[in-house]
Amino acid sequence: SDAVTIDLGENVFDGYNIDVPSSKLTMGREELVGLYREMQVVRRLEMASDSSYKHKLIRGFCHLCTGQEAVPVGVESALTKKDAIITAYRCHGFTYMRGASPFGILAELMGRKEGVSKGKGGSMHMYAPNFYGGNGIVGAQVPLGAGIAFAQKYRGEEACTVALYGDGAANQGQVFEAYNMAKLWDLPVLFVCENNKYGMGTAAARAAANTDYYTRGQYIPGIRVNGMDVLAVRQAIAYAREYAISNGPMVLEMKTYRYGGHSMSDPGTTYRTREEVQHMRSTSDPITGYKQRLLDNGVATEDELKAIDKEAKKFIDEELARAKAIPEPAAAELWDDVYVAGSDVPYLRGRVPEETHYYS
Amino acid sequence: SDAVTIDLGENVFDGYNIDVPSSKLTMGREELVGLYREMQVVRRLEMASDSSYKHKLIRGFCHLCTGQEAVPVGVESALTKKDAIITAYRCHGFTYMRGASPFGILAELMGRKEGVSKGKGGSMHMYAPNFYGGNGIVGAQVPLGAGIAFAQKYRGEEACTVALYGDGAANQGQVFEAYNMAKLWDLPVLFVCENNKYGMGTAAARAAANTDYYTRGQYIPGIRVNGMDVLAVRQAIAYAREYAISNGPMVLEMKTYRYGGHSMSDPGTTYRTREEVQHMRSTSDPITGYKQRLLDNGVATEDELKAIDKEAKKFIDEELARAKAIPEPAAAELWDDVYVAGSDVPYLRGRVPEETHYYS
Amino acid sequence: DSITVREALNQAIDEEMERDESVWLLGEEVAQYNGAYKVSKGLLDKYGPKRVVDTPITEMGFAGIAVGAAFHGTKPICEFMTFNFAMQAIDQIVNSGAKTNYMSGGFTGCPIVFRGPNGAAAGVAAQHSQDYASWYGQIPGLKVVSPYDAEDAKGLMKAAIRDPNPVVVLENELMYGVSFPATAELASKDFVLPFGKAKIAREGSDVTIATYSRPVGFALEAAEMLAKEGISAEVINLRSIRPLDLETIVKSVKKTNHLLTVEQGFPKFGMGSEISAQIMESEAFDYLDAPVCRITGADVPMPYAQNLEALALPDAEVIYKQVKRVLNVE
Amino acid sequence: DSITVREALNQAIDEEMERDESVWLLGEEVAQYNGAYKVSKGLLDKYGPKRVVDTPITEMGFAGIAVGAAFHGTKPICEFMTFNFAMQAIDQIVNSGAKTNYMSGGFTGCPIVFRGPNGAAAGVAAQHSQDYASWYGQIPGLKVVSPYDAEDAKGLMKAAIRDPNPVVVLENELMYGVSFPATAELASKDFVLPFGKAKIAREGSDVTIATYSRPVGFALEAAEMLAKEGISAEVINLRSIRPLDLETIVKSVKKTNHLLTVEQGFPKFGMGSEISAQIMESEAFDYLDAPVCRITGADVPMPYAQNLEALALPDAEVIYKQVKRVLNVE
Ligand SMILES: Cc1ncc(C[n+]2csc(CCOP(=O)(O)OP(=O)(O)O)c2C)c(N)n1
Ligand SMILES: Cc1ncc(C[n+]2csc(CCOP(=O)(O)OP(=O)(O)O)c2C)c(N)n1
Ligand SMILES: [Mg+2]
Ligand SMILES: [Mg+2]
Repeated sequence: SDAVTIDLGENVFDGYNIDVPSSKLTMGREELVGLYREMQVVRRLEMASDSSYKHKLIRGFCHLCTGQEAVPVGVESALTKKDAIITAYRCHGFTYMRGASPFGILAELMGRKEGVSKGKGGSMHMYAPNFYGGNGIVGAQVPLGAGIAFAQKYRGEEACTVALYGDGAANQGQVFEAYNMAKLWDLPVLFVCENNKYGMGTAAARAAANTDYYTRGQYIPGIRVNGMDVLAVRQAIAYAREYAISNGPMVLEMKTYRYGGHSMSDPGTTYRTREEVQHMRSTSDPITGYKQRLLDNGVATEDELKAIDKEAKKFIDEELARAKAIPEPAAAELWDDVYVAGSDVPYLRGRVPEETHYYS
Repeated sequence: SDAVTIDLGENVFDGYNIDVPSSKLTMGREELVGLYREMQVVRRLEMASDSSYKHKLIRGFCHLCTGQEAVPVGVESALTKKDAIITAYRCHGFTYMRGASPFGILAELMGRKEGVSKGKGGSMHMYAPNFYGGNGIVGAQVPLGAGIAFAQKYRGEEACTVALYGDGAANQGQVFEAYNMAKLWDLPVLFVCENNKYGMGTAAARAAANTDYYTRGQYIPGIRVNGMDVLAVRQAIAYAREYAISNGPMVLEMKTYRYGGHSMSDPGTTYRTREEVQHMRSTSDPITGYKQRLLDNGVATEDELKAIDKEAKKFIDEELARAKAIPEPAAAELWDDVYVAGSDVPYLRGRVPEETHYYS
Repeated sequence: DSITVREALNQAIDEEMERDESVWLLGEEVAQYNGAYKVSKGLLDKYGPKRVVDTPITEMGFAGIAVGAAFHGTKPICEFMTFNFAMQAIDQIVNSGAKTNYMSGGFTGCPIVFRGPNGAAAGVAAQHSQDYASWYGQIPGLKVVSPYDAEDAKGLMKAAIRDPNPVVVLENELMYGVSFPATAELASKDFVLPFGKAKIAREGSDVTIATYSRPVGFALEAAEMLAKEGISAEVINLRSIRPLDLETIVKSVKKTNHLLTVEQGFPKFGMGSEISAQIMESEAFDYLDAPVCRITGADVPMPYAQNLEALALPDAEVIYKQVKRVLNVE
Repeated sequence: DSITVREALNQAIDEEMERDESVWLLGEEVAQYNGAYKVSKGLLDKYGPKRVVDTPITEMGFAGIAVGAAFHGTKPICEFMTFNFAMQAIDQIVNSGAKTNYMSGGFTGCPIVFRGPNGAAAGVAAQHSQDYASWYGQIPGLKVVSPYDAEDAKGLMKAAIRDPNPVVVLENELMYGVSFPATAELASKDFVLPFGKAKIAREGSDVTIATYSRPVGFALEAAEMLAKEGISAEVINLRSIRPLDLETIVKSVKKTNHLLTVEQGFPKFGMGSEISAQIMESEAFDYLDAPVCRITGADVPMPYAQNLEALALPDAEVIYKQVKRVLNVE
């Protein structure tokens, strides 16, 4: 048959007040290879963002997830399209996994009219069906995610929401407020902390008195996951999803790492050593590691995977070329979407009275 | 000798990641009787507030601590004047214990010029040396308290700060933010939750997924205290104070009860039964219980204590009479204290341009 | 027959919850306690705990939850016990609530109502007395209304709930218990007032007084006093802070040639400032026989003492006197 | 010789920390990282971790801690990485910081500085671009300043630190790297600018442009362009938002008979609105040959796309054109 059973190995999960998921999982070959492809696409997408930024095609803040690809890919692979996701500004990978095209994402990054947010959001504010951004205020997305879960329950959907936040964000008070209400009301929400060891230039332990993020729900069970292993992420989220839909919230910690700086303006080397980054790259890379696993388990051959690599590169190159070719939004779009179309106010003022825009 | 050793009995403390204080304590007779006197004064003060409110001498929000007297009295008795206290709006007892006169407190409640805040603060905003209010925004006083502790440490004071908050306030995110920084920076702060079972009309368990407030620092040790026992409060705070000054924060929960409504406009009977209130009064009253203890331990006689009761009543009656007799603030005081005197702005606008006030 | 502002708000919420399953209410004490100020009385009984939800005292968190729930196909009514406490949640209101539709190029809407008492009550001092009309009124993406009477309360609340955008409804605690005529029109389940339309609360020809919320009553009182002296004041109840109905003010000023604004908030960057500036930019400018005069709260934190508080807040007397000053009478 | 705004701020903080042991700095990334925008560069090395304190990302909490520490005999400088994030902490700034001295009848003072970049940077979209000058400027108990150049930065920052009241310093990220002449006066350890005094950045006789922060530069540019066409514009750098130096504007208007205001914030309830209203109430009113004209950011959340962002923010060109429109030239 097509199904392969894979042993994730030991210590891939730690549980807090709950049993950990099984370390064995069975998946179809195609699906297994698909995860590889998606991680490559996400990485290539971030590489394209990086170079476009350096070519000044992208402005402002731009936060890449290079190194963390296993999280968006693993999370998505465990969800249905009815489930929802919300995250912070480091959102390109999630936006893509939720169904946006690299073209739409790159166009958004370049502030073009066919960007996923029509060029109005930029790197930090991207959306897709049941993907609620792309949020710029650290921590604010966590209650928002609990609210989406509230609505899922309210509407009787058999679905959960994954609310992602960083190790830095985990200290925000509103995260604890969200934990509390989610537990009181049994909301189907997974609080997922992407612990990449740093919040900007601050090492986790300098910002948090408790760096076991999976225990921080206190009265909410938690699981710590090797976030550099896409299958571990998938397995944990699948397990937690079931739990959340019938029981309520869970807190998950994904141990991961970002290779680049916090954003494009941060070299990322003043608060950690180059060796540390190099070490993570060589020992824990989610793509390399997964490649080896596929080879070891006979799921794919080196050549097949190389072909995928190439294909991913080509795909992103083409998407980037297309994105570069489209124009900026029309000037009139400045006025769209301040209010939902059809419920606009009579007029809005521009920079000078003469620029006042009248809605029909 | 004058010293009496008292056994607080069993189950008066529960510890979380820390040993509980000894249940035996030794104190001088005079001091023991003093605590009784103070609790009586605080109760009489609140009774005077209650009746003055009903006579429309006091306006707006007014939150009484009747039933909770053991907390302000016990806390103060374990501190030095160099230690600091901050609390929420239910602050009359603390204001008095920190050294303000009932006259000043009652005058403030009636909005008179010799009130402790010159009539500008009212019931919720009273201050005294090393007492930082009387704060109206639920939870906001908790980081403020951690900040006072920060300053104590910064200035090299051998002192701690007691930051009090209710069971309702305990859910506020900024409380968790304060816990975290206090622990990271080893601030000498005691986070003291006065768990009186309700936040306004909401029973603790309806608002909190974890009602063991003394455990909610998670990585901070905690102690639960019978907050209806003034000696238990004293013992716990004395113990915690030592700990805090050398080690950093502690979380304490004082189990207590308010007899009255949340504020003067709340009858306090829609969300709890009259029986519950009556039961607490008859089984757990801090004053009655303490009276019995003094009698049982031969610290004072029934007559002595009755004399104190009378004296307390008389004292408050006189203070109230004096407070009633003073006038409102002068109209010109409207403009004082917006800025620190001597650093004022040139002028401030009144309700109409003609009322603009010019600072010399 | 009469109806209080509280009843009008309650009716509006009740009718809209009945009409639309996706409408729900959350906030501190809104359910079992029937509302701190009883605005939500009876709603828990009628709609159950799924749709009337008591929250812990965690404004930022529950405002965020409400906004998230609005993103995903429900229409929350988020009560703040007062808007002073919403200051803890203002980031969620502004950055998550008001801006997401725009940032997403229209992909993610946020149909939500933030409501509660705003501005000064009586004797509650500085932390409980702020008027946030101008702060919210400044934010593109929000609509902001502030009812005065029962008609406003019902019509604006219903409009707010039906609107697909985030709407801030700034009520006034001291108005909750005030009664107004209960007309048949008002009783209708479709009594909805439009955004951005002010109401001429009293017609007049000598001077225009533009105001909102509780001071509309003071202005009407003042107009009554002035009428006795032969001065005819037109009182405009603005109702809507954003969008603002400048047209109605302009039209009135063209007739009266005099304008005063009244609000209880701090004087700077307030409604009066904005109206004055807009009038100066408008055609009404040439019709003014005197500068626009702003009547506001005093520029001090709200004091507790009754006499000081009175000096910090405009009332009918202050308006009456100021109108005469502006008209140069006596 | 030249000095950047960043260096000027750094110098001001450094000198004041040297001068007064009770001054300390806290915020996200202020210590080990030397500041997200490097304003605090070198201070950790010089003053150590006791006085330069990295905080977790918990704005409400650390602002509260800072205010508490200000109550108890220290003088914190509380950096917000940007003022957009301070919206999470605004309750602590306003309700605890600004109001306590008044509520306590002068018993509990709060000498603190809240500082950080305010308003729009480049390409950072709606949640990172708000201008809070009018919100803070509305609050009695706060003083609010907004520097333009290195001189302002140093002089106002030092004034803020020395002041016994809570002071909000609204900086601008895009100005940090801009260089200005390094005069001997500026180098002095006692170079302190007074609150509430605007500066005539350029003298002129035909029109007055009143502005603050980065747009001062745009106004100067516009004035240069106008000068070439024989139009003499006076540019006022307001410096202080609260108190506001109306006198200097009035004096200028009496001379030029024309006033434009420029800001990058939302148009409603902004600096322009307030100035326009105050001018209307002042003696300058009679000297105006045209209505006060407000140039502002557009009334939309800040869009990301470069072309749209440009349409949302005034620059020299917009000012130049508007001045001519106001003067009715061409
Ligand atoms: C409320 C708030 N404070 C500060 C910032 C600035 N900021 C943006 S990202 C960031 C670090 C967040 O770190 P973490 O949560 O660990 O996420 P990561 O960047 O590592 O993915 C900071 C401080 C912000 N955007 N919002
Ligand atoms: C931020 C904020 N939200 C709401 C309120 C209104 N409020 C005042 S007291 C209170 C209940 C607080 O309960 P708890 O913390 O248990 O203290 P207790 O009154 O029992 O002493 C509420 C909801 C407020 N003052 N501040
Ligand atoms: Mg991180
Ligand atoms: Mg309580």
